[in-house]
Parts: sequence; structure tokens; C-alpha cells
Amino acid sequence: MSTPERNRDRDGEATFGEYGGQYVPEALMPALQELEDAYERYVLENEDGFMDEFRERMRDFGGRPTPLQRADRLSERYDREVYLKREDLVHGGAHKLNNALGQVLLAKYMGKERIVAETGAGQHGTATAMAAAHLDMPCEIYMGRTDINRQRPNVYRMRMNGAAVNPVTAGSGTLKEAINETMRDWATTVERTHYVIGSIVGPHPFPKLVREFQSVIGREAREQIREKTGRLPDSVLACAGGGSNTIGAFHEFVPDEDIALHAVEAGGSSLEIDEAEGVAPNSATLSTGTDGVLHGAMTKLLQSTDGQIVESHSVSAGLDYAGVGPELSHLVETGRVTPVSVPDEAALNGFHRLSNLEGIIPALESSHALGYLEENYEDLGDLVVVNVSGRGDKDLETVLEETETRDLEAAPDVEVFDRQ
Amino acid sequence: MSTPERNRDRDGEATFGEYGGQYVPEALMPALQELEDAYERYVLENEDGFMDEFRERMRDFGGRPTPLQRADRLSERYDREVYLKREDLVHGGAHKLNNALGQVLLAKYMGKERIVAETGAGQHGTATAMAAAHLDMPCEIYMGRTDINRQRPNVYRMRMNGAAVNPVTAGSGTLKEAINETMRDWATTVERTHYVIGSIVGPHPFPKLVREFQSVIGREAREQIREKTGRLPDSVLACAGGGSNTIGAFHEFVPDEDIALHAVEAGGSSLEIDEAEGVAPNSATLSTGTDGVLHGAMTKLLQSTDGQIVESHSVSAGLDYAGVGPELSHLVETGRVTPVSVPDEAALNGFHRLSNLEGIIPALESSHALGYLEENYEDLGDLVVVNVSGRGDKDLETVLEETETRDLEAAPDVEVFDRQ
Amino acid sequence: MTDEQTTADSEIEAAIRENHPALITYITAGDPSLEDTTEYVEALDRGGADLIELGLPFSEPIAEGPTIQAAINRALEAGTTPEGFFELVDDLETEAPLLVMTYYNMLLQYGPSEAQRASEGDAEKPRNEADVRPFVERAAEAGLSGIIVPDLPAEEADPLREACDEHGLDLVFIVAPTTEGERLERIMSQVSGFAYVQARLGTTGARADVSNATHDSLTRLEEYEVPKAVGFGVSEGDHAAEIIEAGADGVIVGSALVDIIAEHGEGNAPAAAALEAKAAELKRGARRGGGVDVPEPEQP
Amino acid sequence: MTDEQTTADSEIEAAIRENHPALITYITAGDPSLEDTTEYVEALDRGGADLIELGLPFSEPIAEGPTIQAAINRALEAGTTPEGFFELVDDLETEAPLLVMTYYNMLLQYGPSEAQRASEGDAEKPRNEADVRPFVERAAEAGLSGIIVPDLPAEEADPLREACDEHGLDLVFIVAPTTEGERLERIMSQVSGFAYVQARLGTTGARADVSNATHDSLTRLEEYEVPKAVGFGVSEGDHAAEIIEAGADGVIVGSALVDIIAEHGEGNAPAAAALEAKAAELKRGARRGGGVDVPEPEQP
Ligand SMILES: Cc1ncc(COP(=O)(O)O)c(C=O)c1O
Ligand SMILES: Cc1ncc(COP(=O)(O)O)c(C=O)c1O
Repeated sequence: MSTPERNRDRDGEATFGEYGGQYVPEALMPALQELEDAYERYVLENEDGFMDEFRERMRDFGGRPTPLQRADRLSERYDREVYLKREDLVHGGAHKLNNALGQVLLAKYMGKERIVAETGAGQHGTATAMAAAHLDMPCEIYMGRTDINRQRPNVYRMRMNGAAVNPVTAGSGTLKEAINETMRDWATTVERTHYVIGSIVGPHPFPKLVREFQSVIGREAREQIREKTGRLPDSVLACAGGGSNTIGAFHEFVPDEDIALHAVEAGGSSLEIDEAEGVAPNSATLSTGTDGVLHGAMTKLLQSTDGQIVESHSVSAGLDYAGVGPELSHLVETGRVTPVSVPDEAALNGFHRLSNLEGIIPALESSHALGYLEENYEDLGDLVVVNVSGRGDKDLETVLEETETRDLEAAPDVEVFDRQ
Repeated sequence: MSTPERNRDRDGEATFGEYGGQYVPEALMPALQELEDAYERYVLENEDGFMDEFRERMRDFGGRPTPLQRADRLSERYDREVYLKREDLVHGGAHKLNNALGQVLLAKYMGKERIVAETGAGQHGTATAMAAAHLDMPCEIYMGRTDINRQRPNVYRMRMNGAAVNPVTAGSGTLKEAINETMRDWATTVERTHYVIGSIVGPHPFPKLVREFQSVIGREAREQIREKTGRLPDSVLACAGGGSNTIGAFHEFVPDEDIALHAVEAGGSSLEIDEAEGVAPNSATLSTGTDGVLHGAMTKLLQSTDGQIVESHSVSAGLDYAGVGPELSHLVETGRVTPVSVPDEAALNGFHRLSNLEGIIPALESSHALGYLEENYEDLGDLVVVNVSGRGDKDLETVLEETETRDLEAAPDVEVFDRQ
Repeated sequence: MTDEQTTADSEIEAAIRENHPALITYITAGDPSLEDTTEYVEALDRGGADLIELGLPFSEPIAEGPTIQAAINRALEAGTTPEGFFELVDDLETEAPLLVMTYYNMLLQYGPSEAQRASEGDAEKPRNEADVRPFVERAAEAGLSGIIVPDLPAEEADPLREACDEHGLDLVFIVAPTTEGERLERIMSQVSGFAYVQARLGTTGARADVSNATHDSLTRLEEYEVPKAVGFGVSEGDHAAEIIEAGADGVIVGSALVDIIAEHGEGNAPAAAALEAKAAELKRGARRGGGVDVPEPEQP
Repeated sequence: MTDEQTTADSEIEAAIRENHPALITYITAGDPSLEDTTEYVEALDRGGADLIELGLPFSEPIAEGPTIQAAINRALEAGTTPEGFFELVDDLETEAPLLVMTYYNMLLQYGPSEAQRASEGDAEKPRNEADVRPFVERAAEAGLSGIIVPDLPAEEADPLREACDEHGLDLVFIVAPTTEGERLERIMSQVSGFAYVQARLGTTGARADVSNATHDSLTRLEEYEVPKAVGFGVSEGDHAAEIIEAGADGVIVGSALVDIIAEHGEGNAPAAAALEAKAAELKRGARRGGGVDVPEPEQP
């Protein structure tokens, strides 16, 4: 093995402190064991050169390494050095491919014949479809009917990459239902199918596996910031939905205790849960959630006192999830990661600000980290790294609509939005 | 200067053989001389470290170098080695930023206070708006009213990057009119304004200047193919509209006389010009055009026998131009570059094929090169490099519409296109 | 504790053995209302169910097929809560022992809230170890005989196993077609009441045939003493017969019954009658498979 | 050839000097039809135009403002061709000499087509050097006195300059506010007929004032013998007066006349009358500026 730090991942534990575990139907347990075995052999031991191939494909197909860019105008604005990790430049437009390609390749090494995945807004689905096309793997994506109607372009992209998109009509037809449905497919076809989970969530070994594929973000950033500034950052900011870009950005910095790690969640319109309606007008799971089991792992959740999962909300579809990766719950619980959140408005302003000042249109997800930066830069030290987890082309319509109804200080003139 | 090859560009000539020149209103001539001077000092001599800064920004902001990827499934399909130059991974989604960033930076070095640019489908406009935002330069983009209505997302992107988008209502409200209007703005404000032209067209020194910024494509590709295969390619394919990605891909290979260079033009629906209607149902300027002067340069054109410029047509908006870079005309005239074309259908099939087989959704422009590859691979030698000049997310709607009405062999099932 | 001991202590195991071949039925509590559930449970009891599983609805039922998922949604929309569920069970008087089937998070969250625990100075205790006790205690108090948690594999079951032992409840585990070797042994050493043999890969839901996996699983389980009941996809008397013939001690039927409830809509005596008839059909099928001959009922 | 010689040979220069201060008018041939153009040219001639520029429409008029661009589009839509244009000029009989104003590509393409030339074994000749001759020859034959090509700077003008000399046509160059030093000298050594002084940066189009750039340009040009006429934005008699006062030998008016044509639409005698009146107003203005007092015309 080439990277000795990775030994931290070889603890053989299915949990991170009290979080994690494997809360899944019995039928899936053998598949998880098989996956754990593959994770150890191919990912941790680089058996058959798996990691070499993964890295090579992420370079040639995925466009890695992504740059770490000094944000000149943000640095000036905040009177400190601000650097952006440009995951928006990864093929497909977000960090999601790091994980999708890793898992599809692993499925190939494991001899699986078929890939399934869930998707909400379509980001993980498109990344998985791209990876599957690239590696010639049949691929089916489960997507809620409501999401399908809201995210047509992503549906087309998946179909053009040759993936089947299976509409999920149950419930509200969004991400939660799509995950449930994918689990069902997997439970039925587990022997020949790999489930490419979309974030660092789910039962062990998924959170570790996904971390392994995503931690390239922080590994590169660490090397790049050293090269550019001769030092390590004072703080690292990343948005957190399921938390894959978050752990991806943080992992290599976790041992450096004096580097502040801020996981920026979607504050939505309010941090309170409406118990009666079973609705959280936010997705601030780390900041406000309570411990429980969802989708295979013990973690922090948005839930009612009875234990029902509530509907989360965020202007950003990719953060709109009631759970979060168990490792993040653990890192928050132990104080290593600081959970923070900003409301929808701050994220929208962050979106406009980066577009306008730096010529980078960030994903609405990533815009949360930029919104937090604006409001809290004074507490972040002299050298700040922000993970721009994806590009915002997919969010244009949403931003236009949301900007029309609000008075956003960072938005360009309203006539921009003359959508005759 | 670090790259000695560049001496070839220092001939001080305003023409490429009989093509090129400076056919512009007198008022612009001093600005062209100023630009020529700046081109020689900053670009060719790297004065004040201009080229160093350009390269650094293209790396950190633009995401260069882009990968040269082996296309596994195309290689198998065609039984030869096919490599893709991944310009689709450049920030903004196309090679256009190479030029836009170079010119905006040059304008800054020249002390200009303001940027104008034309755009057709919006690709050059968005690239320029991004570059201008990044470098804090006020920016106005001229865009035909018809194009504005057809390309709303690109209009939004420009506005979000803080650029003004000025609708051009004259004529058919498309690219030609936008260029005319931008020239007018420039002619009025020339002392403080730089016109960021969008391809290797226009009066000297634009074609050389743009070549200088775009030739990074071929420079990287040359090094990468050597590293990966130990040799140089037998042929290089690039689509050609104005020809900036084309010259960009070819320039470093021009001296290697045994490498075939194919400029793939838009064959549209037919290669004939309808003189009566003043319409060419194609944009195959190099293949079918005649010599004349358009937008400041002597070059090959789609024109009536009287000398009126005809309306070109292509399913791909970025190739839809009645002119072409004078250097390409020269390279075609001297036999160094082979002009070829494929019809709309072949490009659409190329689009679907790459999406489906390789997990890369190419721009419809680039899809022309892929369409040509499919039909002519046997004549291209053992090692082929195809320039994927941009990504196709912008083209989804067009491709859906065009696919619905045709019987395309490479398209996925029709139900993909259920657009309820 | 040896197998023999478990066997001896278990009300559930006793019910299966005494009524061999046994019929185990599942419906979702609160679908379409808790009042209706009372009626339906009584109907199943009358119809010949030997054990009755009651689903306590959870919002993310990842092991269920569309039928039961829809029933759970109806129950949640009707406002079914754990406390309402337990009150229902408090009042039920059936011959057949009752089990609760629910997801692990429902067990974890039952009891004093984090805030309450904090005010009681109890917040330090890690929830995932401590918190299943209040649920199990209340289940026992309500008279439930066992618990099935479809998202709790044996590896994670220690806390619940302990709590169940403490309160004398059976903890039923599912044995899947993919469960083999060491894992099978581990599960079989923990199971009590009966082994829930999953007839096929996939989720719950009525199907038209009996899978080969059922036969294989029963063969793998032959050596174990604990009764085996087969579920997932059983919908007709003939399936029941076939399964019992293959060596099972009981059949478990859920989706087929939930379908009946769904067809009849809200608060419906005919639904109860239909459930009773269906239970009778299934029980007859099981008996037929077990070689116990039963005459067809008279046509009405 | 010295300035003096040029001066002596030039019909255009003579027209300016004889009618000093001169009015030079522009309209687009074929707007809205070639028949109308004949009428309009005659009206301008009557109204007092001393030189008449006729635009031969080109599809990409990058030096024009919106007004003339629209006129060009109307002319093209009406089917105006170079041959039609020359036939129009063939038949025109005006006191004022005529110039053609068009873009370089129109000159290049005129004459035998590439296919024709190929069949005549002539295709080898590079078009950009050879091909302006047929146009110039035909222009001379039609009786045109000069040529203005707004997208042809002096640097690219050698072939055309030669052809014009050969056929005795003047080649008018534009001097822009940005034209200085060496470039100015070069242009002034090539110009014949008059120097077209561009009043301001930008494109053609009627404007409400006279720019400072005009004064600066005229000062820079003082030392040159050739007549100077100022255009771009001149629309009223008062502008004309001011420009002549500043030292110009003539004013050039285009957009203001094209506006009149556009207002009146197709085939319109009133348009001709209005053009004549406008020309008269402008000519009076020019004379006023030149100190030649002219009484206002009687109100109708
Ligand atoms: C660009 C981008 N960033 C962030 C996220 C959130 O996911 P995670 O928290 O797993 O990084 C998403 C999810 O779709 C995304 O598309
Ligand atoms: C992706 C892409 N490729 C190619 C082109 C054609 O331009 P050029 O021929 O200058 O490369 C365009 C123009 O918009 C483009 O967007």
C-alpha cells in the first residue's frame, strides 16, 4: 500500500464510536460481508491493482486532480486567504463521480453483473450512469416520480448514458422512497447486483468505502495548499448532505487537531421540526438531529419523538436528506467537526456571490459553505479552504425562481430574470 | 521564452498565404496595431510574465491540463487505438475558456477597462463572462434576440457571472448580427474596450492570438499521447466552426507532415447552397466555400456568387457560421489539413454513441468529429486522437427534439424521450 | 441457554407446536385505523390464525414490498403512534399469541425523549445500547409474546436480545435464502419462538408460486430444533400446503391479507369477514400440506 | 503622382471645389427598390447634392449603424444585385458625380464566378489580388466617379488602388478620430477625390450634435491639400454649418436621408420631395457655415 495514513481505516470496525453498524434485512448481510471483503482486498490492499486503476481512471476519465484555486476576490473581500477546491470540474460536474466510479469499478472486480443506484436530484444517478457506461456495466437508477418531473435534464443524461431510470411512485416520490426502492431491488437481486450508494451513508462497509473514494479531495487539497502557501489551512469548509464531499474534504485533515473542520448544513427556512406535520423545514441533521437508525446505520437523524423519519427541506436538492453519514455523526459527537448551518437565503446569496465575483457558478449545495464563509469569515483564521463540491448549471432554474421571490443582496439586477 | 516552437508564430505577417489580413473600418486599425503590439510583447515575449499568469490561471481556474483519455469501447469498436482529448472538462464546459481567459487577461495587461464579445449559442459568451468575472472586468455580451430565446440557460449563466447581455434585434437575430453589433460597439469605444473575439476568425492579429491561447490543446495532447503510447498519432480529428478548437488541436502537429489532420465540418442536411434563398443548409465552409472577405479577414466563405454571405445551418449552434479561420483556409489550400464533413444525422449518432459507450456526453459540435470517426475509421491509421471540444449538457433539448423525428441507429430507446 | 430451554419457555413456540401446521398472519396496525385493526385481528383469530404479527408502522419500511408499504403509509396517515399501538394491544383478547413487527428505529426511540432523559441526568447513556428496553418492557406489559425486527440482523441484536430475555419475549430472526454457514448458526443460536424462513430474495408481497429457495432453506434448517415458518409471498391455501409439505412448521401470510384490507377501504365489517375466510382457507391449506385432511367449507 | 496631379484629374475633387462648401449625400441603392432609387437620386441632385454616394448593399455591413443596416436589408430583400445596381447607374443622369459605397467582398466577388474562371483556365489566379478589376471596370463603364469601401483600410488597398488608377476612378478613404501619425500620412498619400473624415468613433447614424473629434480631425488634416468632407452623424443644416465653419470642405449625410426613405415606405413621390427639401436644407446649412449667405426658402 502506498499511503500509510490509510492504516487508520483498517480497524476492522463496523462502527465509528457508537455510530454506524449494519441495520439491514438479513438477506443483505452476506452481500455486505462480501463487500467488506472486497473493500479490504481491492481498496485497502490494492489487490489486482484496483486502486491504481481507480486512480488512473479518475485522472483520465474523471479529470483529477482538480485544482485548488486561490479565490482572489473573496480573499480580498474577507481579508484572508480563501482557496477553493474545484470539485465542480470533475467529469459530470460534482465530486459524486469519485464515489460512483470507485464503486462501479469495485463491482466489476467483484464479478457483479449489474448496478443499481438511487438518486434524488439526479446528481448521483448521472454520475453512476456515466461510470457504468464508461465501464460497460448495465445500470438501473431508481428515482422518485416527483424528482423525475422536477429534474428532466438529469433524467435525459442518465438515459443517454444508457441507464434505465425506474420511476418510484410510492410516497412523495423523492429521495427517501428511491433509496427504499433501491434497497428492495438489491434485496431481490443481491447475488449479481451491486448497490452503488450515493453518499457516505448506509450500512458498513459503505461509509468507509465511500470515504476511501472521496478522500482524494482532501488528499489533493492538503498537498496543493502546502505547495501554494507552504502551510496547512486554519479551517476547511464543506457542505453536508449525506456528507460524502464533507468527509472527502475533511478526512486527511482529521489528525491535524488545530485545523477547524466545519460541516455546513442546509438550514432551510427554520431549524425547528414540525412534529405534527412530520416535516423539518431544514436538513440540518448534524446540528439538530437525534440518534437513530436509518438506511442501515445508526446515525443522527431528523425524526419525530416517536421515531418516524420526517421530511427534510432545502432549496438545494442534494442536501435534502433526513440522515447523515455515521462517521460525521461521530466526528461531531467527539467535537472534531463543528456542525453549522445557514438558511436557504444565505446559500442563494453564496451562489450569486461566487458566480459574480469569481466566475464560478457553484452548486446550490456548495453554496451553503460559501454562505457560511460570508457570515463567519472572521472566525475561520487566515487561511480557509472551501470545497466547491459541484457546479451549479443544474440549479439555474431553481435559483431564478427563488431569487424572484426574495430580496437577495448578492443577486444581480432583477431584469436578469426576465424570463419571457 | 519557454517554448521555442512558438517561433513559428513570429513571422510578423498579417496573413496566412493569401488568407487573413485586416479588412476593418479605419477606426479600428489603431486598436489592431495596439493589439498586435500587445500580442508580441505579452504573448510571444511573455513580458511581465503574462504567459506564466495565463497558464497558471488556466490551471487553477480553468482546470488544465485536460486529460487525454483512451476510449476503451471505441478502440474496441474500431479495432484501433482511439484517444479523446477532454476539453469538455475545461471550466465552463468547452475549450472556449482557453481563448476567453487569455484575451480578457491580455485586455487587463493592455489597460483596457471593458470587454465586449459576441455570442451565438452562448458558449463563447459564457466563457467570456466567466473570465471577466474572474478577472474583475466589466463585460457586455451581444447576442441575437432569437438566440437569446433559444438559449436561456446560457443567458442566465452570463448574467449570473455579472455580464450584461445586449439583445441584437437586427436581421434574423443570430450570430452574424451579434458579430456585426459587437464590431459596432468596439468601433465606438475602441480606446478603452477590448473585443474578445470567439474563434480564430477576424482581422489580424486575432487569428494568431487565439491560436496562441488554444494551441495548448495540441501541445498537451502531443505530450500525453507520447507518454501513453510512446508515439505520435496517425491522425487528429477536430470539428470546425470558426476553427478555434481545430487549430488548437492541430497547431502542434502541423510540422509533422505524416500526421493526418481532419477538420470535420457540419454537413447539415445537404452540401448545396440555395442561391435563391441565400441559404446554405450546412456550415461546411472549408469543404465547399469560396474565397472572400468576412468579419475582417480574407478566408473561405459560404456566399452567393454575388458576394452576399448566406445563412449557414447546422444542428449544432456552435458550428453554424458562414466563415472560418483564415489559417484553416490556408492549411486546407496547401493540403496540410483535410476538410471533411458529416451530416446532422451522423453528428447526432456520434453524440449518442459516445454518451452510451463511454459515459461522456459530448457537445454536438464535437459530435461531428465522432460521427466522422464512425464512418471513416479505416482510413485514420492505428492511433487516432479526437478532440472532444466541449460537453453536451447544453445540447440535451436539441438532441431530444432531433432524435424524436429521426431514426438514429445510435440513439437509446425512444421511451427515453418521453417528455410528458 | 440450550435450544430445549428456549423451546420450553416460549409461548410462541408452544402455539406453533400445538397447532401444527401453524398459520401465522400479519397485518399493519392502524390500517386503516386502530379500531379496524381490533376487528381484523379478532377475525383472523377466529379464522384460524395461530400466531398474529402486528406491524407497528415505520416511515421507511425497507424490507417491505409495495403492498405493505402502502398499508404502513395508510396507518401513519391515520395517526398511528407506538403508544396507540400498545393501547390497542392492551385491549386485545385473542387466542393466538401476538407479535409486534417493526423497524429498529421505532424500538430505539420509544420511551423518554432525549430531552427528558437529559433532565433526568440520563442523557450520557448511549442510546443504541440502552434505549430498546422501554419498548420491550411496554411490549411485555401489553401482552405481546414476541418481536420481529426486519432490519436487525443477528450482528446488531445483542441489546434487544438481552432486553427480550429479561422480559420473557421471543425474538424472531429471519433466515434468508442467502443465509448460510457461520451466519446461519449464529442466527439459529439466537432465535426464539420460531425461525422466520424467507421464501425468496426480495421483499414481502403476494406472489403466485412457491420458490425453490424455500425448499433449499428448509433443507439447510432441518437440523435445528426450533420451529420454522415460511413467509414472503405466500398468498393461497395451495402455497401453504406446498410449504408445509416441504417440511415447514408454519406459513406466514401478510400481503395477501393486507390486500383484502386495502380493497375494502375504511371501517368495514365485510373486510373482517373476508379476512376470516382467507385465514380459514390458508389454515386448511396448511393442514392439507401437513396431511391433516380438512373438508372444504360449505359454499354460502 | 503628386497631390496636385490627383487633384487635377479628379471629377470628384472638382465637384467639391466648384460647389464649395459641398454637400455629399448617401442613400442605399434598391431601398426600397431600384426604381425608387432613381427618383431619389434625381431628387437629391435637384435639392443641391454636389456628390452622391450610392450604397451597393452587402449582407454584413459592419461599419453601419442601425438605420443604414435596415436600409441595406430592405434593398437585399428587394433583390438588389450588383448587376442591377450598375444598370441603375448606367441610366442615371445627374449633375452630381456618383460614387459607389460598398464592402470589399462585393468587389471581390464581382465578375466571372470561380467556376467560370476555372473553365477559362483562369482559376489559378489568387482572387484577392485579381478580382477587384472586373468591378472597377464595370463601375467606370457605368459612369461612377469613385469608390468608398468602409472595410478596406489603406494597408489592404493596393489592388483596388491600382485598379482605380487604371480606370480613372477616385478611391476615397476614411480618416477616423483614431487615425494619426504614420497611418494618417499613408492614407493621405493614397486618397483621391476627398478624405472622408469620420466625425466620431462608432458607426454611421444621425445624431443630434457635432463631436469634438470632428474639430480635432480637421486640425490634424489642415496640412493636406485634398478636400475634406465630414460624415457620420450629420443630420441637420445647423450641423452642416458648424462643420463647414470648423474647416471642412463638405459634409456627408446618409442616415438622415435614409430615415426619410424609411418613413415613407415603398414607391413614394412625397419621399422624393422630402429628400429634395432635406438636401436643400443641408446645402443651405453648409453654405451658411461657409459664409455664403442663403435666404430661407418660403414656407409652403
Ligand atoms: C454538488 C453536490 N454537493 C453536495 C452534495 C451533497 O452530498 P454529500 O453531502 O454526500 O456530499 C450533492 C448531492 O447531490 C451534490 O450534488
Ligand atoms: C464545444 C464547441 N466546440 C466547437 C465549437 C466551434 O467553434 P470553433 O470551431 O471555433 O472551435 C464551439 C462553438 O461554440 C463549441 O461550443
